Formats: sequence, C-alpha cells, structure tokens
Amino acid sequence: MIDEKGQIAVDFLLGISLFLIALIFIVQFIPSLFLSGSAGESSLDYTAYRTAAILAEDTGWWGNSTSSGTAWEAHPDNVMRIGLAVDHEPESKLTNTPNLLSKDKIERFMMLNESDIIEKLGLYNNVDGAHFSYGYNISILQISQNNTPLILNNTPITLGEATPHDRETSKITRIVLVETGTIAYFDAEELPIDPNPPVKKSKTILNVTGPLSDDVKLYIDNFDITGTDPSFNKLVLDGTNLSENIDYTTYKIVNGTVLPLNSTGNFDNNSTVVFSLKSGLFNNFHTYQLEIEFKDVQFTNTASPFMDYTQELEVLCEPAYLTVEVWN
Amino acid sequence: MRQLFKNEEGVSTIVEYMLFTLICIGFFSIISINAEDIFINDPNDVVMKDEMTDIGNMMSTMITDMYLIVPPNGNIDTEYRTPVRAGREEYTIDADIAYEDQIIEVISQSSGKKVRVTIGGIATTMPINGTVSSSSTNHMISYDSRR
Amino acid sequence: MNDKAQLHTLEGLAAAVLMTMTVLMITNSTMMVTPQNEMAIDVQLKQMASDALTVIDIVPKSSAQSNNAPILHNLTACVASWDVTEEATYPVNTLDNLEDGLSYLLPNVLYNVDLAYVENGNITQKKVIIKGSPGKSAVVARHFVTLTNQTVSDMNGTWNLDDDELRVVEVRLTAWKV
Amino acid sequence: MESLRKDTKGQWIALSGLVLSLIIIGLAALANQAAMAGYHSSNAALEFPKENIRELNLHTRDNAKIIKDLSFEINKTSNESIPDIYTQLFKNYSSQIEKLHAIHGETVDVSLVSINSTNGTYGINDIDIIFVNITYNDGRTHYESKPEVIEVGA
Repeated sequence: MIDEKGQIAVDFLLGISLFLIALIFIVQFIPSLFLSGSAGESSLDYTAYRTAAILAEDTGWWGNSTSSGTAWEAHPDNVMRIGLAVDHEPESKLTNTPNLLSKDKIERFMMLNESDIIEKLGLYNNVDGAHFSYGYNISILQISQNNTPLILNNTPITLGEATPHDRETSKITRIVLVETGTIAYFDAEELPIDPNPPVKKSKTILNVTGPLSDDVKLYIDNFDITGTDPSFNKLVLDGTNLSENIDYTTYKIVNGTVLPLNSTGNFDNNSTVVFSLKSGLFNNFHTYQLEIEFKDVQFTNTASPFMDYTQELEVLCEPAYLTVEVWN
Repeated sequence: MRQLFKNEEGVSTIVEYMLFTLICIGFFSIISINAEDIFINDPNDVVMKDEMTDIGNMMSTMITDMYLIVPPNGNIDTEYRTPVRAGREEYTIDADIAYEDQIIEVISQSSGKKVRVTIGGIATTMPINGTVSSSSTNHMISYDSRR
Repeated sequence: MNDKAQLHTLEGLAAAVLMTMTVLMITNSTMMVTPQNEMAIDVQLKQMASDALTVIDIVPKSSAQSNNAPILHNLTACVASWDVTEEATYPVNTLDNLEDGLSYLLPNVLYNVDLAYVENGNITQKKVIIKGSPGKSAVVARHFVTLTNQTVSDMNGTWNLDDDELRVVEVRLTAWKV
Repeated sequence: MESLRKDTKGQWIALSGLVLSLIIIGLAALANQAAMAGYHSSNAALEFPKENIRELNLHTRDNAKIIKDLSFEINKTSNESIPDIYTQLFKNYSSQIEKLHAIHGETVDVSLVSINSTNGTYGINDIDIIFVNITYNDGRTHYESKPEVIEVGA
C-alpha cells in the first residue's frame, strides 16, 4: 500500500458507516419518543375531564348496608363517591343544579384523606393490579381575585401538590358557582329608625340571633340621601363600638363593581353598602342588637319590630373556576 | 504471479470493495434480523397502546357523561364507533371488573396486551357490565332504570 | 497518509450530530408548547362555553346583585331585557348585560350569541353579540329560557308578549379561540 | 440531457435517497397513526349530547313551574279550569321546544302525562307533582324519561 491514491474511498466508507449507525439509532429511538409522549398524555386529559365532571356535576353518594343518599358530607365514613354539586333532593341520585357547588361538601372534601380522594376519584393507574397514583391538584379559584384559591373557613380551597413545572400536566377548567356563605339583603326604606336615645334619623337597628357559624354579610341598598356627605359612621353591637378591619370590614358595590368604603368614604343612592362582621362576635345563644349609624342618610320607617338578620338569610354564590390538573 | 504481487495498482480498489461489502453485510444483517421488531412490532406496540388507552378512555368518559344524566324512570342508549383493530390486532372491551376495581379493560386476544382505564367512582352506585369485541358491528351503551 | 479531506469526515459527523439534536429539540419543544392535543382543547372550550351559560342561567337573584362578579341578572332576565328591534351588527352588541357576564367568565375566548325563537309558527333567529366570524374549531353551547310577559316587563324588554303567552328562546353561544 | 443519462456516477447517492425516502414515509405513517390516537375519546366527549339532554330536562322542569304560575294568573280572568289552561300552555311549550330542536336535527318530544294534586283540588298550593314524558333522539343517542316526575309544589 505504497500507492496512497484511492484512499479517499476509505473516508467515504467511514462516513457511510457512521451514517448507517446513526440511522439505526434514530429508527430505534423514534418509537420510544411517541411512547413517552402521546399515550400517557391523552389518557390523563380524560382522567382530568372525568374528575372535573364528577366533581362539578355530581352530588356524590354514600351508602352502608341499610341506607344511602347524596348527603355524603354527613356520612364521611361511608363515602362511595365524591361530588360537590348541591342537591335539594337527597334521595334522588342526580342534581337539578349542576355547576352549583355546596359549601358543606367542599369543606368536607378538604378534610378527606389523600388515599380516599385518589381511590374515590379514580386518580390512579392500574398496572396489573398495582395502583400507581397520579399527581393531582384540585383547586377552586376566584375569578374576581386574579384566580387565587377561594378561601372558605380560612382555608384556601386547593388539594394535592403544587403543579410541577418540569413535566407535562393535563388540566381542565370548569366554571362553577360556589356557595361561599350567606347574606341578608335589606332595603333601607324598610329598616326602622333606632328608637333608643339619642334618636337619630340616620341610625338604624338590626337584630342578629346567635350563635352563627358563618360571617354576617349585610347588604343595604336604596338609601334616602339627605346631605352632601352620605357616609357610614360606626357600628355598635350591644352597646360596644366595633372596630373597623378587626371586627368588621365594609365596602360598597356600584353596578356590580366592588369599591372600597371606610367610615369616612362616600356612597350614593345607587350603591349597595356591605358590612361583613366576624362570626366570632355572635357566639352565644342570644339576640344581639346591631346599631348602624350613617351620616346624611335618613331612615323613614318608624314602625318598631326590628328586622332580624337571620330571617332574611340567603345563600351567596360566587362564580369561580374549578381546576383539575393531573400528571404522572 | 510475481508480476501480480508486484503490481500494486488497483489494490486500494479491491480493499475498498472488500471493506464495503463487509460493512454492507453487517448493516443488512442487523437490519434483517431486527426488521420485524424495528419497523413493525415497536411502532405497533406504541400505536396499540395509544389506541387502546384511547378507546378505554372513550368508554370511561362516555359512561361517566351518561351517568350524569341518566333519567330516574326511563332509559338512555347511545351508539358509538370503535376501530376494528388497534394497531394490527383485534381487541375486547371488558367492563365487568368495573364494580370492584373501578376499571375498564381493553385487551387484545392475540397478544394478550391490555390497557386499563379508571372510571371516576360511579361503578359503586351503578352496576356496569358487559364485554364487547371490536369485530362486532353494533356497539351501544345503554341504561334502563327498570332493569 | 492522505490527510486531505479530513474535514469531510468531520463535516459528516457534525451534520449527523446536528440532525439528531434538531430532531430531539423539535420533538421536545413541541411537546412543551402543546401539552394537550387539539381535540382536547376543543373539549375544554366546549365545556367552558356550556358552563358559562349554565352558571349565568342558575345564578340566584340575590347573588347576582351582591357577588363580586359583573353578572347582574340571570340568563332569563338578560334575554328578557333585550330590545327585539335591535339586532347586533359588528361591532355593536345589543345585549350588554349578557356580554358583561360572558366576557368575565370567558376571558381570551371570542364568541357570538344568537337568539332563536318561534314566532307565529316560524323560527326567527337574531344575532345579539358579535365578536367576529367563528373559526374552524368553534364550538356551540345552547340553553333555553322561557319568557312571559311578567319577566319581560320586569326587565323593560320589548318582546310584546300577551299575558297568556310564553315564549321559549334558545340562547346559542358559538365560541372559539384565536 | 444526453450528458446526464451517460453520467453514471453518484448511483450510491441516488440509492440512498430512495432508501431514505422510504424510511421517512414509514415514519410519517407511524406519526400519523400516533396522532390519530386521542381522536376517539375526545370524539366521544364532543359528540355525546350530555349538555343538550340535561338542558332539555332542566328547562322542562323549570317550565313546569313557570306554566303553573302563569296558569293561575290566567285563571283569574278566565273561566277555564286551571288544569285545562295548564294543558294548553304545556302543549304550546312543547311545540316550541320541538321546533327549536328540529333546527339542529334532533327529534324531541315533551308531553304532559298528568297533573297531580294530593287533595284532589287544583288551587295554587294544591298542584304539587307534574308527570311529563321526555324523549330525545339525535340519531345516535336515544334518551327517554317516562315519566319525569316534577315537583312544582311551593
């Protein structure tokens, strides 16, 4: 091999064998790309879909050897299925109000242990009889608060782990109405003038019968405004002045928009004034008297029987997003 | 003969041919031994797993959706279509184990491959049963409150 | 040794590495960008659209006035308030109270709303919210409301129903993503 | 052209081009099949008319109550009996809902079975349960609720 011509072909040989090796590698490698990608992924999309459907549209079910019903939140030991929809007829299996979530059920749902949730919602993969649970995150997000978790009883409603950023997840979002508490609506024209001295036309009184488990949410609208500075002065409960931001918070709603209102801010006759009082103030079996004093506002009703907060109670529902996110 | 050994012209061409043939034989033998696996079985496994998971999911999703609207007195039935083959094999959808394990199973008879899909907890309140083979023509899920 | 053209070999090597990396990168990045397949996105959108109508339909009157959302009326009241003579022409919508609620519940989604009802035995279809022409992947959700003269006059609508008449109106929401 | 035909160099390149293209076709077919998966499950979720059936059902339930209230209103100024007015209004409702479903190619039948009152009279507080038959058919899904029991009591 003294003649060094023609060796150029060896380069070509080396090249083509490298190419062939790379080709074999790629052909073997590509199927495994698909395997890791789509199969597991599309399966999880529907796991999330089913879970969200069951949570938002079903009432859940409990049962033991003698009886059964949809009020599983009252029978946590015999839960057969978890569903959050409100049900007014506990004996029938279906709800007439899908997408309306019950506060009691959500609170009970938060207390269930992890293995129950995974088991009951089917958030696992069954490989030859062995269960491998998926990672999951189920949250109820407030649309009005930039999609932060809804807070019920001082607990943010979010279950499971935080969403991992380093892998693919399957997420489904449902729009729901959540019962967040109770409210009472009062028309300022119907509220009586406080007859206790010193009598002021701008002062009204309301009975609140304790004990209460939910915060008091008081909505007053249709004000009769008499001056240039209609505002709210103070709240007095059984003779004690309440302090703002500690015992209560207040705001106003104008055309569906929530605006801040403190004890010096103004409102007008289009505003609904809202007081939110801590339930802890009403712990005893006792009828509390709540005096509400305004400025440049007059109450006209002199008829005496005080209105009772607890008799005007209605459920307050907030629209929210229910998100279910599942990953491997 | 001596002449032949002395003449070194064309050697590289011969060596080139030899090397070339060797490499080609090597390559094609690897390919032909593994061809079945590489080009047919592996992709088929992937596609089968995908399709079977998909079909299991379809069943599970339909049953869940249907459960959410079943009439208290009455019936509901829905037809659905499934492909005759997943990959290259026929398969059976089996919902009979749903009661105890909340699972729908899609099994291929010929290779025994199976995929299991969970259903979200409705089997405990509503018995789900039935098996169907992909090769049968009419597929239907039905519910009747009176049965 | 002929050490010419070594660059060709290196070039081949580099090309192979480059190709493999590109394939890897593309497959990885597309999976990151589209974690859900296209059909699953349709399912999500359809679910959202029908949820939005359901939520507006079932919101109780007291909550509509007092919660933090711009949903001031339920679906029946929204439709009742519509001025029958005013059909929407892009970009003017004629059912603002429904539009407020929908845009709050469905951010980043475009939609049209049509009303369909039976009048003197014939189907009438009217557009009330137009946000554009629906794309290929548009989904449709629909709900029905029943109007009586009472519900209409409560909302100052102009449906002109008789006192003994009831009218079923189909609210059709066509939603799509851009 | 002639020079191209006579030039027999580069056969290897031509051959490898052929092989490569065959391989790429195979992979494309595989990728296509993989992309097809996910079609059935989403198809089921998109095509199963869950929301339509539920809306028909819930709206009929709501309507049974609206019609009850309206019949009492009408009864104040008319000498027809409440059950008669109710039946007429319900017929009117079902013809409207049937027409509205027909535009979407769905066959719907909503018909009143009976108006029930526990004490036999038909005053505002007496009518408590309405029986209605609801059927829905979109060609693939067939739904029948016979009867749907609707409580309309106060």
